[in-house]
Amino acid sequence: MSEDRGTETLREDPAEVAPNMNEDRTLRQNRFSVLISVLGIYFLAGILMIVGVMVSERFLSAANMLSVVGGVTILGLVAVGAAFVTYSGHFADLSIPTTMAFSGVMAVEALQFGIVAAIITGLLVGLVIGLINGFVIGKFRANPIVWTLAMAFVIRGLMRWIWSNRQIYPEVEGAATGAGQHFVNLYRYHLLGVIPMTVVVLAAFAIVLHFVMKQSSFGRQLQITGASFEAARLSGINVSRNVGLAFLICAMTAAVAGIFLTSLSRVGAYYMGEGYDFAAVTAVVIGGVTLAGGRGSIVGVIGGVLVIGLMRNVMTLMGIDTFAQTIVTGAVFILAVGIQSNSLRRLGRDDA
Amino acid sequence: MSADSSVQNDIGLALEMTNITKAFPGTIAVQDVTFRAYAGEVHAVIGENGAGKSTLMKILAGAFDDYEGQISINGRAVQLHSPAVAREYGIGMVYQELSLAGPLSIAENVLVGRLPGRKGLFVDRSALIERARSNLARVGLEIDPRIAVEEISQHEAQLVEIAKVLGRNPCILVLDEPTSALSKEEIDRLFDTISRLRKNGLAIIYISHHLPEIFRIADRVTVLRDGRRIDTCQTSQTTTEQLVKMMVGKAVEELFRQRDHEPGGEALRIEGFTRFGFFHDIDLHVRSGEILGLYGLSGAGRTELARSIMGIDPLDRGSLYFEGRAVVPRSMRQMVDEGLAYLTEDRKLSGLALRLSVRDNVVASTIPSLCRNGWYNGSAARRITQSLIERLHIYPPKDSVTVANLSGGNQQKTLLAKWLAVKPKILILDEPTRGVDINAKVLIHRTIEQMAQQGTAVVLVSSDLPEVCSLADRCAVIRMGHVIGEVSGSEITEERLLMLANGEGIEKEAGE
Amino acid sequence: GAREADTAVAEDNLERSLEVDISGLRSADGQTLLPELSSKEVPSRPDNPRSLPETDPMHWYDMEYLGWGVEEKINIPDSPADGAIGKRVIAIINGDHPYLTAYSTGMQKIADAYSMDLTVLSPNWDLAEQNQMLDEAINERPDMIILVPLDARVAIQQVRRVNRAGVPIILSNMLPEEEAMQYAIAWTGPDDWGQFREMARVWADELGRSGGVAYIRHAPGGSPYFARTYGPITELAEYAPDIETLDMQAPGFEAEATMQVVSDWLTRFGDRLTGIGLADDSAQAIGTIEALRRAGREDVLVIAAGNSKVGMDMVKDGDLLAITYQSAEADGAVALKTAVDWFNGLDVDPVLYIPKQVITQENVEDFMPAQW
Amino acid sequence: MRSQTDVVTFVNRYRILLLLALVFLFMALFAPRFLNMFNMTIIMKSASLNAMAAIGFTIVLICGHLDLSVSSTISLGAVLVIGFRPDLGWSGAIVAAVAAGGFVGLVNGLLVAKARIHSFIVTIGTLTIVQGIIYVYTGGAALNVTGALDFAVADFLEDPILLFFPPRVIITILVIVGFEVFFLRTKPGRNFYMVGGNRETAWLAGVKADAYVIWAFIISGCAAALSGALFAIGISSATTDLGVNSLMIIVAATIIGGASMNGGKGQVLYSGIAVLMLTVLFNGLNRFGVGSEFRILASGVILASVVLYEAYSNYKKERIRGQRPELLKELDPQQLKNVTSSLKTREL
Ligand SMILES: Nc1ncnc2c1ncn2[C@@H]1O[C@H](COP(=O)(O)OP(=O)(O)OP(=O)(O)O)[C@@H](O)[C@H]1O
Ligand SMILES: Nc1ncnc2c1ncn2[C@@H]1O[C@H](COP(=O)(O)OP(=O)(O)OP(=O)(O)O)[C@@H](O)[C@H]1O
Ligand SMILES: [Mg+2]
Ligand SMILES: [Mg+2]
Repeated sequence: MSEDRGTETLREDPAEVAPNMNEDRTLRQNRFSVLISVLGIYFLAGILMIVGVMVSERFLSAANMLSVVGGVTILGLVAVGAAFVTYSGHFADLSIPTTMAFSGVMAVEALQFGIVAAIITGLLVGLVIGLINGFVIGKFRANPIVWTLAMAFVIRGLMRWIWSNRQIYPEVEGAATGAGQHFVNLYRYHLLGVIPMTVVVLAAFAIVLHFVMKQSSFGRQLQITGASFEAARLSGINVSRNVGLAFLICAMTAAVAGIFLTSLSRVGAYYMGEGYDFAAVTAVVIGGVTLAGGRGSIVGVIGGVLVIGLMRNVMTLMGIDTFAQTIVTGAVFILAVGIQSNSLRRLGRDDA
Repeated sequence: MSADSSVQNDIGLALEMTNITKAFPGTIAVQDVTFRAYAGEVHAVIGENGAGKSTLMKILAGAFDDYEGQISINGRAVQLHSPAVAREYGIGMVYQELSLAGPLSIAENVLVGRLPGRKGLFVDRSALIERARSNLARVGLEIDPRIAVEEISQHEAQLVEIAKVLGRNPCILVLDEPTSALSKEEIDRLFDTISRLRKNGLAIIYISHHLPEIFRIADRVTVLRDGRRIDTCQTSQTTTEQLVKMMVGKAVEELFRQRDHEPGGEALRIEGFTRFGFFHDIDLHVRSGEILGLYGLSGAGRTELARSIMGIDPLDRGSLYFEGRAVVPRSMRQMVDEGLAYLTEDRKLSGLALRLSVRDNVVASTIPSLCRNGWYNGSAARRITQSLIERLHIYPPKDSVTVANLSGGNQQKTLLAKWLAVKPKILILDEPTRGVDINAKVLIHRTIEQMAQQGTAVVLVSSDLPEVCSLADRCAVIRMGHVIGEVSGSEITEERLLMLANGEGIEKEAGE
Repeated sequence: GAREADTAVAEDNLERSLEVDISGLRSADGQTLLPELSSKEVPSRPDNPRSLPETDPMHWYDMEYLGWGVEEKINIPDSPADGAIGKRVIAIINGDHPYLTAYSTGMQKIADAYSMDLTVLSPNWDLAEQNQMLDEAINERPDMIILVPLDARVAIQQVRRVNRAGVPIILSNMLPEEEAMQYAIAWTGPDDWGQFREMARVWADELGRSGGVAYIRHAPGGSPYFARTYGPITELAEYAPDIETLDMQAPGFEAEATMQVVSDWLTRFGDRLTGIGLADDSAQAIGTIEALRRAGREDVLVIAAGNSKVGMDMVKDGDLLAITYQSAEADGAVALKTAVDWFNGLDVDPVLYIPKQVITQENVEDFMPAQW
Repeated sequence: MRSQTDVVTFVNRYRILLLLALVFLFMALFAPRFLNMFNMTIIMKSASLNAMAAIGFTIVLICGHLDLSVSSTISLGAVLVIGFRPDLGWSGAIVAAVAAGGFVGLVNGLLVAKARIHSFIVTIGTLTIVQGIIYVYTGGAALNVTGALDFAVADFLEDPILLFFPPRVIITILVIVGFEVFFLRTKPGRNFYMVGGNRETAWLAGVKADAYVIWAFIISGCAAALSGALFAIGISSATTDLGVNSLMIIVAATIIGGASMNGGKGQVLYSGIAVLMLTVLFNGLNRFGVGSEFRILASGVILASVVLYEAYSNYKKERIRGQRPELLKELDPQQLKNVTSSLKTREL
């Protein structure tokens, strides 16, 4: 019988076995992976900037930079909200476009009661849709993609039925109160004459939502919910509430974006916002918010949005036609996400 | 006794594994193990949780392609780098954690990889059903093979798993804790099958925590501890005491606690607790500073009970008193706020968010209290985590490490840390040391005791007999969803508990 | 006996139909619903148009003068010549869009005037759906089918099918390929090429016949995708050869996307960019104007197609230099009126264009309020 | 002895068939000019496009992945078959088009199974890429063929030959049934389900999970391309965005047809029937002369109720999961009545 063997095993603490193993783990992770995991999408943004500078001397001009940002503010607004849905481990909200359109139309309808009423009404639409999505998905655990798709169908159908496929005009609806002009200007206000207000609003949303995600009680709990729904539930976290809130935030930002889009387009119509759902997912995911949930940040998402803007900008500057642009965009998307998730895996940060 | 004292003549040497080593990030699960099995023998492999039993056998089943050491089957050296290859060599293994495809029918799960064919390509439905039926019959499971696996209960699933492997007519059969979640009758039937197979000259490797089972069916037994083979001997020439000694090594002393304090007032009482079909009319109580053991064969319904107490699962009947005050468990959040904590039995699925850092996991249940008017206080979280890391010797001692990269033991410590962080009045632990290495185990035990010392009421759900016996002040035994006995103090012995758990000797029940 | 009675009824119906007076009808913008249709002189076809350079108007001959070349039509049923009143017509448009809503309104006005039974169906831009509707329409055997093709080339087979089934069909709004014309009684709609040529001249004059222009294109596929880009390009090539075409992009009908493309142009071409031509005067125009305003480049002259309310307002505000007047209601009305003429046994031209006008700040008031 | 003779399971099993019967009955009773041979042909024809494309989407879903690229693959098939017609002739063109679709699938499969990028991302990417390629190939305009022979072929495909089934429909049905049989009855077919049901199990049983995932995507690509191609031949032309509206319908139909986003569940036949059901619905609504908004609305309502129903039945299943019958037998009968129990779904 081997008593001594026994004691020897006891003396050898597995903690001592561990160090060398962990060291060669860290050795194995190459610098590139680390770089990616730290810089994330801003790595790609940097590359695009360099290309941009090489393509056009005017690239770095304030005007161009503003136009890059200005061209993706609405997308940005949608994305920072949609990020919460993905972050919570629920992929995407396909009802975003209809939410945008609906809030816009309702806002225009409400213009007769003044600009404030209009905006509130628009936001209320987001609130209601968000609550419905949140409740059904958070509480009943319905599949997010399919449910939001169903929502999209229903809302779009209703809108087109109610307004019988017509589009409505803020200037007309708001003529009485004169709110129409204000509404149209919502998108067009500039701070200090240069910085578009939309950009400021986006910045505000981004900052606030960033802290909500990283620093608020809700955000921290959402992270765990996203990373492992069951573990979160069995940690005493109110998972259905968190998931619900995530969809609510998404719908709310979509509503805001919808109001701005309507203000920009000077018409409220059911077809507003088409394509913003996938566009948002794209931005969110290349921004480093993994579909597995619980990882990523609003800072990253903003990066993703910027990259999309920069790509369009640089490619147009290079004179690449629309068709080639779509191809490049798709390829870059897959590549960017592929590299990111791959380096995460290398660093052992991800099982996905 | 020499390394392999029990070697018989080398004829019929079915399996020889020499100097096998397998490491996982953070742990060395199996270290330099040599193992032999002969045709026509039942060879038991025992050891503490986390000793490396499953890993060793998974290597044999070809589940890992990065093991070190040589394996030879029937004298031929082989490389078992994939399950397919292993099956070629007639190795069949019943895995500890079931591996069945929920949405598919029982029949297809039983015959996966070897569906009966008509004209080569096509599956022969009737043959499929018939074969499945006959395979299931061998383990005595009478059930329509067309039912989807996700519809059936765990013990049925367990039997399906066994039927699946037996159906492949392996010449080396590995059973990794096949009896967990099985009822007594089912176990008996299984053992008959096993002895029949042995007569047919199979080499059967049998992993179990239930020593009586070992003595009942095993010819030889190999003891693993902390990834190493301690010894192999004839069951006939050994005793429970010897085996236990080999299994736990020196740690035995450490396990015996010094009872130096008196339990305080009643902390938790449940009366007539019933969830139809899971557990019926459970009456229990635990006093602060007391450790109440909940023993039962796995599948007895302890986890269900615990979940209902915590408000995770619904409750059909019964009342719960928290410090004398009636409380209706509605949600886990509510019970946690009340001061209850529940360490779940499955750390990987329901315990930890593996992709997050140690810190994020440790504070998971504490977030609200870490927030000043809604905003999260990161430095406080870091402080708390650090202190717990030190207290539990979590390695590596960095709160930013991703939990997935920790060893099983350290993962389990992290899980425990999460619940220590909430400073609970009542701590329910479900299999707190499952699959953790010996040092972690000792440390966890010490911590549990400390908690008790400081007046926490502890409910210890465990299938690990030594653990229950050494830690519990009182121990209730649950069988088939009923409390069938309660023993306390010196009466708490492994034999007593096992007998109760297996439904024997209930007549001389020890209540209070 | 009975037959004479029938013919009697028919003749009576024909008389009443011919008497109906629709000159009083007006569209929402106060214009007469059915003005004198404008005609177009057709040059002779070059041997191989496609071989010519894209800047040569003749390169696009087959698209621009489509339908005129058709010598003999294929098994067109002869007109019953028993009057339009009470006839059943099914119109299948290509999708749901404010323009097409107005289009349907115009059509309905004619239908009411002749108390016809008109159904307008919309496949919502789905080709499979439109085919299904066509089959359904054939199945109902109406007196006439009016089709707004989703795509020029797909139209051939679509029209041929209806023709095979022996149901008379009139094409409208979207130009089909040449072959389609031989199966249809007629095509009616806007002269996209023509009106863009007219507008291009106005544009060129304002540009001082020099500078650089870029184009935001229509959605790929339909005839506007080419007409609204190469109409002006070819016209300018002759009328103002100094004007340089800088770039053309198709960001779709999306204000924000268009805005960014234009901004990018401004960065890329700077002052070389003096004019922008748009395929749509709402979303695209909004985006373009917004981009110009932000860059402080109000000097860039923008022209666009169509007369939506948004576009008209922008012409009024001087944001847009010019837009084409393309009366949606007239578009619909003409299609059905052509059917009426056919029912009434009159002979109809193979191609009928609704009048084209250029709307600028001067005359914009006459066209207010907009139809859509 | 336990068996599955039980109303609930029956309804769940044949849900889609019941739905179809219901919708059809309603339309037959109330929709004007609905119930006639010609209209049946119309329904069959317009169902074929998405029904065949749904095969691929379903099998990919069964393997636990998503293929959003079907819509542009449909367009690709259509555009290529017309584009290649002049050089390769119909048969050659079809082969080429389907091969191209298969290639798209292969790329998807490799990126998902080997590069281990999430299928949702991969296929959103290829969705746009393929669309772009189509635009570059066609220059944005639709393609068409106008030979008398081409028209003859088109007419042959589109006109009924037996009952109200035109060849294109018959081909679609054959392909669907073929795949249904393959997936339900053959060994490799079953392995697709096994891979989706539990990758681990499949792997332990020596089933090459990756290979099956890749094949699923290839099949998806081919099916989508083929359906697009046949449709294009039927109208002797192809638009660049033929498939755009298909994706959402296919997703909806597949889910209504009983496939699950978690994999392992679903049948290509049922997905096809779900498409048919939606088509009957749309056709009927057209007969009422209502606008396209009602088509969207109706499909939305159906999809929503199906999703809710599934969520609810899952919730109920979870409640009784792992119940021990031997324990339930303790309860007296009338007590058992108001218990959601697994006893009811089993006869002991
Ligand atoms: N996949 C894995 N990754 C990392 N560590 C692992 C893995 N599997 C097992 N381990 C570790 O290897 C050691 C041995 O695990 P193993 O499952 O073989 O123990 P065991 O003897 O089967 O325990 P039990 O009796 O609880 O089944 C444990 O420390 C465990 O945490
Ligand atoms: N004999 C059985 N018949 C039906 N279901 C069973 C049986 N044994 C266990 N189960 C189910 O398997 C699961 C495991 O049982 P549970 O975990 O509640 O008991 P336990 O004593 O905690 O077992 P463990 O020690 O594995 O945690 C439960 O869902 C239980 O309902
Ligand atoms: Mg084990
Ligand atoms: Mg348990």
